[in-house]
Amino acid sequence: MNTFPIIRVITKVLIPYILLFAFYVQFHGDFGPGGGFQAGVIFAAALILYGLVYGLPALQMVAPPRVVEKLIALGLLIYGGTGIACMLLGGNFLDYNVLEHHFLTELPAAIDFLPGEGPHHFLPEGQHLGIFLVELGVGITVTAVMTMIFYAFAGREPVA
Amino acid sequence: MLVEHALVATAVAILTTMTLALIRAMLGPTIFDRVLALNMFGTKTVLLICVVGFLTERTDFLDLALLYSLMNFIGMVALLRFSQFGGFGDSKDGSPVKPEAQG
Amino acid sequence: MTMDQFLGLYNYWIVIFLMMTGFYIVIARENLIKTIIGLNIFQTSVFLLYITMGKVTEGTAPIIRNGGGHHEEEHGAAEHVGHAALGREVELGHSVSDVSAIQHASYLENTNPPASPPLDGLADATATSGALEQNTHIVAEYQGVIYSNPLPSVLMLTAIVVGIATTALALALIVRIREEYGTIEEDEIIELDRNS
Amino acid sequence: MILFNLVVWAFLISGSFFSIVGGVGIIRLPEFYSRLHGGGVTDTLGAGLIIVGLLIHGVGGLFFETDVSVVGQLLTAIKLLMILFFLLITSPASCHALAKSALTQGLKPVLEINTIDKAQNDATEQ
Amino acid sequence: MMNFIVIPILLLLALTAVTVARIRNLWAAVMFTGIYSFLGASWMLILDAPDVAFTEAAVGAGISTILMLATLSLTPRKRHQDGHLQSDDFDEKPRKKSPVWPLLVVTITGFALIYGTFDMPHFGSPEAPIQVYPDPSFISKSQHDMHGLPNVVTAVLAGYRGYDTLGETAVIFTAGIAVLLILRRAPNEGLKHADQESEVVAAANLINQADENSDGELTQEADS
Repeated sequence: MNTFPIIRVITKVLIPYILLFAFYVQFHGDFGPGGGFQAGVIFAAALILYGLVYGLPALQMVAPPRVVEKLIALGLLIYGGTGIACMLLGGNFLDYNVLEHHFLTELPAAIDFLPGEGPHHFLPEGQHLGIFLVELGVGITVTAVMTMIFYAFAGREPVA
Repeated sequence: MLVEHALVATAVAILTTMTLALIRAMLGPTIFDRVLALNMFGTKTVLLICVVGFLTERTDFLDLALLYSLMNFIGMVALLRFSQFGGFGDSKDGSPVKPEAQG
Repeated sequence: MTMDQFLGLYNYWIVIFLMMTGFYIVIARENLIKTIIGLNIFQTSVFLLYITMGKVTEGTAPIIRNGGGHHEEEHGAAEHVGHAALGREVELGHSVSDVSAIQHASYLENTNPPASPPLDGLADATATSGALEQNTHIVAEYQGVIYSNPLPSVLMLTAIVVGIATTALALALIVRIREEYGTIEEDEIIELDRNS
Repeated sequence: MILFNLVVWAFLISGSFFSIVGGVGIIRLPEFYSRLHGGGVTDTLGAGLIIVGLLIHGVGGLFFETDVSVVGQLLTAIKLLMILFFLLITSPASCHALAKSALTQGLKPVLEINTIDKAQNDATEQ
Repeated sequence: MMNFIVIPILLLLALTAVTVARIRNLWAAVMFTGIYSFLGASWMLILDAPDVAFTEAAVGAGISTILMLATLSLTPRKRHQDGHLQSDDFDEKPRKKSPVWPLLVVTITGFALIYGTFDMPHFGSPEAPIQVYPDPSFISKSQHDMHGLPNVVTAVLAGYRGYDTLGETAVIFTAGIAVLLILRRAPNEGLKHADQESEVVAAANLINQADENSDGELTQEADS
């Protein structure tokens, strides 16, 4: 698309917003529509848009296939690891209640401006923390799989 | 004269426009006519989502409209890309350019 | 057939029509990509069928709506629940400050066997929201708002993403078939197989 | 209140009007480059007017209704503005790219009225 | 009031599906699939499933279209000398079979299904089995269990049905790996690779001779 300077500029303007929107969907998924699956697809769509406009080599410099490959497995590992962590902490597999108040969830006193008593928590409930981690894993896997599929199709040389 | 009536009227108008765009997409004749109709159809869907969101008073669903407009653009770029170059071979217009090379 | 019956079922009929269109494409067309497109249409209409079933009249989307700025409200609800749990702890005679005991107790509470009859569930709900008492029929209701059923959404949500993954797999196979056979028309492929 | 609703009505109805006009244009106009105009009208003017109408409606809730959350309404307004931003950026860009792509692939604009019928026949025969 | 919006959307959906079935140009068919996804997602939004609409819009109209276009660009019917493609290279082959039998099968199946709908609960009925069976109060229960997580869909997806979602993620993982396995290497690269090891070449020769349906090109490659 070298002959379309306007599309190139517009894409350059839009991509940060798309990535931001993907993060919003990922982390706001507990409160509104959204979640790991959707965020993963949107993130991958942003990367694919970059690849469509600037060409595959440029995209592969941004997201090297070697790294994306590993992310496929990493997401699933985060998901399963959350379950294992629950087991190690004494609960059942994927029983998020035992994650409660275990991991860095306490708000430091210096920035604790919330009304009410005592130290507050970033993620007050184990359920919220567990769902957050699980959705993160799903998001990473979906992003990586979609990007990798795109690489596989786009990198294919057409035969006669 | 409730605003709801205006919203329903707007939704019906948008749906009419969507129908017209769909007819153009079916008629063709060139591929560019179809892509133009698709682009217009996508924009109208975004508007329809906005109006329906206000009509059902769940305006937090405007995220969806945002997503639709993004997907519309991405689909549009993909259609252009494949209709112009027939794939990823950038060979016709020179070697692939680094992102820094052009604004 | 009255108008009411018609309007009560026309959604299903449209969905069946879409489904049959997809089915027709799959069995009548010989181009492999067209077949995949037909399968996609069939798949989407199945999603629509499930989603149609989950809708309740007068219901709204299963995302709990809060009147005010929703974060504070939701916080309040959470704290309310937390306090209730604490109260139960005190009754049980545990030390309130012992966090692990609370966790253990709430864990026990949350893993109560769900086999209790639906009436118990109703009683629970009335205890928390107090909205279901005057309701004649059973619908999913919370704080006076009726919500559509979220279960079809959940099932279809994962089905869509799995669907695109399997579609990608099918398309990859088609690319390979094109490379080996030089065509993606079913009858030509069968012909080549016979002749070889 | 009534005045406010009237303003909302005016925006929504004029937006609908331009939207339908563009729709009719995309059907009736004779060849691709003139149809671009129809698409352009709906995508920018029609969409813009409708979204501005919704914006006024949403912001008006702050003044005339009691049980409205300020944060929610502001969030709605911001989202609407972002949608407007996206639409106003992407639609003209796509239209431009489409026209340029058509031109480079050899689809010639028809410059004389008399030849339009002939051009249309050619296009349908393809 | 919503009927004014829903009925046209449904009619447009039906129109789009019929167009996809009729149109011969695969390029346009893929485009109409995108339109179909947009319309379906709009209807899902009206049916109170914003999460599904979100996913369908992102997947069906975005990624799916792009993947199909990529596949199309790799599988044209013919390719011109300079590698240039025109949109009519993507037409389906005109078919010889008459469409009567498929139409008959489809019509019979469709009417059987429509006959089945007469026993179904009416649209939106609160007494429908799906609304009463598992436990109608589980929305409020989820608010208790999940400490006030507003999105019940997420709560069910990642909380109650966490095992299931783990399985789905594994399916996506597997499908991604499978696509990579199929498309990673260039055509016939495996055989070229095998050239370096004589044993493998011998094995490939044996297989190729035994397997009589192997086409000439493959055998040639392995022999050389």
